[in-house]
Amino acid sequence: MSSISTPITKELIAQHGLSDDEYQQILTHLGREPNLTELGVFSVMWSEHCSYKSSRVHLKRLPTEGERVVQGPGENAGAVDIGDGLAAVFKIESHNHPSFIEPFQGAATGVGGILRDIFTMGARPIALLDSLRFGELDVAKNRHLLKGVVSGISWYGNCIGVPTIGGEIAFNDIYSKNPLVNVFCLGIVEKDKLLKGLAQGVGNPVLYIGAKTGRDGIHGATMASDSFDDQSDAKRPNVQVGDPFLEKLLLEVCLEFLEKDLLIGIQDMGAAGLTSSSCEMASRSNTGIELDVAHVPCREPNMTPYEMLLSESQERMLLVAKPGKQEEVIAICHKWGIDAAIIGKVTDDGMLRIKEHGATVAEIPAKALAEEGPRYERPIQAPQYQEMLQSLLVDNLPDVKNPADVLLQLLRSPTIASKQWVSRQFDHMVGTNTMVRPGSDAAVVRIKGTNKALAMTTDGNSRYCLLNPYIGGTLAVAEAARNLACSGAIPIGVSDCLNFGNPERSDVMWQFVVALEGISDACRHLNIPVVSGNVSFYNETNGLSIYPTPVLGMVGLIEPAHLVTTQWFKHAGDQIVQLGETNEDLGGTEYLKLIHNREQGNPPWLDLDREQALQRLLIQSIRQELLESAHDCSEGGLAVTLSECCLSHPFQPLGASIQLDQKRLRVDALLFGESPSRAIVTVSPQNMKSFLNIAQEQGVSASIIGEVGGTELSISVVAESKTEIGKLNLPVETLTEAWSLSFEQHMNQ
Amino acid sequence: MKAKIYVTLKRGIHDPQGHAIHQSLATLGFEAINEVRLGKFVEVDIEEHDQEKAEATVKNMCDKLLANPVIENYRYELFSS
Amino acid sequence: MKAKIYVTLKRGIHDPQGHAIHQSLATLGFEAINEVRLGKFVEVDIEEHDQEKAEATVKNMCDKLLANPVIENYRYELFSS
Amino acid sequence: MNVGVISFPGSNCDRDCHFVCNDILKQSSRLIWHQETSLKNIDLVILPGGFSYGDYLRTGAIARFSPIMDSIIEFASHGGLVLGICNGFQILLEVGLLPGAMLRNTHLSFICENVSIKVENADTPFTNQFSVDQILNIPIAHAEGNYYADSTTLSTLHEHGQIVFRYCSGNGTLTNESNPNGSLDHIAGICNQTRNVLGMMPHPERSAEAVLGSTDGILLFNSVLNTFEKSES
Ligand SMILES: Nc1ncnc2c1ncn2[C@@H]1O[C@H](COP(=O)(O)OP(=O)(O)O)[C@@H](O)[C@H]1O
Ligand SMILES: [Mg+2]
Repeated sequence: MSSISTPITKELIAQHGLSDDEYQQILTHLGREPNLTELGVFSVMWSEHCSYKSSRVHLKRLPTEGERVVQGPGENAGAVDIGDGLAAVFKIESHNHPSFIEPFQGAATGVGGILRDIFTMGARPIALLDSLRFGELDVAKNRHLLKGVVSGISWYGNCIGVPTIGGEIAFNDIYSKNPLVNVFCLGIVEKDKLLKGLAQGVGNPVLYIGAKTGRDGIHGATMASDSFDDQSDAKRPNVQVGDPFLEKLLLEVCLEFLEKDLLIGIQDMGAAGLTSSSCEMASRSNTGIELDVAHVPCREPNMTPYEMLLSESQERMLLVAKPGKQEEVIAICHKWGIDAAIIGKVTDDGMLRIKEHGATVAEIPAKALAEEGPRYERPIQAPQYQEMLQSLLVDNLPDVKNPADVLLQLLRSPTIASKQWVSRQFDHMVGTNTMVRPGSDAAVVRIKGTNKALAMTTDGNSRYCLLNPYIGGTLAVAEAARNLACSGAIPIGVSDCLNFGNPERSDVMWQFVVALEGISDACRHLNIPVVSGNVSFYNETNGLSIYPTPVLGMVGLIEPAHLVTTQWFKHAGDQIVQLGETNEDLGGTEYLKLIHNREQGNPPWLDLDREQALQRLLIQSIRQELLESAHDCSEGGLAVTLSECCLSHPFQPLGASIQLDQKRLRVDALLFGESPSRAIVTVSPQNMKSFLNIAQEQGVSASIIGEVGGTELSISVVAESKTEIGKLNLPVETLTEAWSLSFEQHMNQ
Repeated sequence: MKAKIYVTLKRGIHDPQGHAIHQSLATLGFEAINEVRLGKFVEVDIEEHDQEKAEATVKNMCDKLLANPVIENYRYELFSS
Repeated sequence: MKAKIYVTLKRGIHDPQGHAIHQSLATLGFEAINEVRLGKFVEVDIEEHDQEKAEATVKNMCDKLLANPVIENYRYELFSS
Repeated sequence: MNVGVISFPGSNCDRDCHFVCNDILKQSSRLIWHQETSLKNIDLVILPGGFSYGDYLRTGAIARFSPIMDSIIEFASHGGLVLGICNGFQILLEVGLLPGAMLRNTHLSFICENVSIKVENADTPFTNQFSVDQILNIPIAHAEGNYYADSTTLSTLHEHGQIVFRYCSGNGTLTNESNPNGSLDHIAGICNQTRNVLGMMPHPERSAEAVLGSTDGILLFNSVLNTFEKSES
């Protein structure tokens, strides 16, 4: 079979997922008809996944600049200056569909992919976080998916020796047929040694290193084409199998290249493997690349150029060596026992030219593939059901009668319950940097050789985004930043993963654009640059799109490193202070969903100035060592937040007695409402005065609501008349049992 | 009856473990080896004397649990115990 | 030749994986099961046509690398490919 | 004291061990690539944790054939101090420097958390800064830490005081709940009869600094240093 002779039919074009119009653009770029190989190359590079054709025009809105930004969006990952000549390199990425098809390998290769994005920049990865969404755990299939995903992440991350220090999991039916697996990775590099995906210097050798190429993951649309089907389907597995051991070797090899200064540029072979890495490197550098696929190390015999170019085999890298350094590059690879081959060279004609044994089989302008693909401004329309979603007459709902019962139910719900069942399957300590392990608002790692630490978190609340994408977007940013501030960290950068439904639907596109607006506004206001990110569209099954789910992976700087605070209560006798104000914010809460079975209402409006003042106060008072603990108040409201403060101490839970003034609020809103810009902190009696002074300076409302101590959490709600109108009294042991055993019980049901 | 079930990765699916074993054997001096593939071997002791019924059970087990149809094939043999 | 090698845990050694599979099968409704044991199945393609030599090689491989004699037994079959 | 930390392909606690020896203990330490063959001037060899060769086939099975292993066997046979942590312990079992074998955790999952272990033998080069029955708070992180040995081997271990650490509850009792992986007789660490080779599943290098939550592990390194200094004087 020769792909050159295969006629390009309408059918074939459609099978490659290209529209007529897109095909016309191809003809214009080439000035002729493509052959089958070229058609395949265009089809993957112009896919939504690689080209961002539906999102690119909107992503421009994000603030991407800032004093500390060393590398914004456009490279394998973003980078932010953290001082001492170092940069933090980070990115978040989705692996949703592969994880649904094969949860274990799908999640594992997701981890592998994001790690490569970080170490191709020359950074040593020091932390992973994962943000997961699944359908409810009473369905066996969802448990199966969760189990598979968690063991896949655990297997890959543990094996390669990068600690998984945090993340989040939330449950909603809407994810039953489309779970989300987003993985965030951060690495550290000397700022002036940052490597990029460049292919400069005409004549410089292009090398392939890593795993051999097989027929893995060749684009689904093209698999349908029988014109090149000389083998059975079983020969073209669509599932990629990860090899963390090989990736660990690749990691060390890449860092050795960096140390010895052997490279011009490097890029991992992610989606669309050999094709995307080569044309993107050439395009960025205004050069061309010429490859001969005959030199590509193959795992299987008789692979066609088409297959080699489109294969998504894992653990591979493309690199351009400095002139004369190729032999040294190969020697280092061999020392570590991995394959390396010179497969081509940099040219000056801007073309991606693919040869097979010297004969040209494809020739396309690199820019046409990497930069000049289609761009769409797709129709946008708020859905008709939006108003219905937002309308909620709280007065029609009965107020809470038995707060203790409700609290226990909330603590038991998998979205709120302790995730230790998950996090203990991840090695969160390897690297000996982890100062705050999973279980506090943000995870913290120290940076060896400096007096700094970095805090990290991933956050996103899709119900808020469904009900009001703009507010949902702002709240996600605010919550992530608040989580960092509660640890004592100043937010310095963010990577966003935008998980949405089908962009060809105007309501989904509306959700996307409006949520992005919220994220942009909040990031701009809080001065947090977006340095990298990922868009995942088409999270839709049988016409049902997921809730709009933007997830933010945010990084904060702590200096000096020891000024870190955790969320749990530390000593009996400390005073408990509520920062920020509670309003009647029940719309979109966990409480409404769990107790009243409603996902409705308007999420709480976020006042960005107030939010900023709160965060400043938290950071400042942690730096002055005035706080014993600080915990952001979010899902489940005040009652859940207080319980978590009591429970999450790694070995010594503590009780508390709390008195709340009702202030004309419903009791459920007071206890379980989710007003933003609030935190619970504890202060020792001798520090209270200084602390309250700063709070006043910053204009943050601070009220002492109780004291740490005892073996119970007791909350008493008092009306203006001083009569007690609501009451909750639970032994910490009971709370612990509900909160810490529930997840495992759900998994073992 | 006893069932011996062999679960193997489908052809074409990358087998990192097999590859590592292959390389290790090579460094140990076993040089004339073309390929190594690693699979699973499951022995199940079933309380069922009817060959046909046992076979149906085993097939069902494999489809449901023992093999991952996305990446694995299986094959089995039955013996009376 | 091709060798099929079966590596199994010795009798008497607790097999946590086999045990877990047994339990999962039970929850899936496969109730009449007495025992499940999980082992490894290694397929090696050797460039050797002499049966005896191939056998010696395979035995040697198993002793050295493929099985851990403290906990495992092995057994193999040879086929000409 | 000169420490040599062995880097196998796939080791991932090698740099952590090096950091503790070099930066906390302030001893000279270097990483030794598994293809090297010389242990000249080395006083302590550490086989670190990680996933040598991906733990493919069996933990430690492939690493035991690394070129450096012959030198380590030789080094140990002359009384040299060898410490295997986690994957390092598994390699020591595979190569036969310590008796027994490692099985999967009974619950099958990887488990990473702090556990309590009890010092059973404080009279080894690795534990002389501890007292017998002292309880340590120390992290574990493994999927295969379920130690197994046949009954003869187990009685020999007991007879010769080779059991160095056992998993226990916070107050020192040996309960099933405090055995995190199903390990035989709660064994967390054993040594050879001459006491110069120790293998343990818990990670002392992860509990060697207060910022990481526990300093119980540093006493193990101090013990080795103490042993070394005594032998020098
Ligand atoms: N939502 C987003 N916000 C900011 N930058 C984004 C976003 N989505 C993608 N990017 C940037 O676009 C580039 C391409 O992303 P992607 O295709 O995910 O990279 P990769 O090739 O590593 O998969 C990256 O630099 C990424 O950081
Ligand atoms: Mg990339």
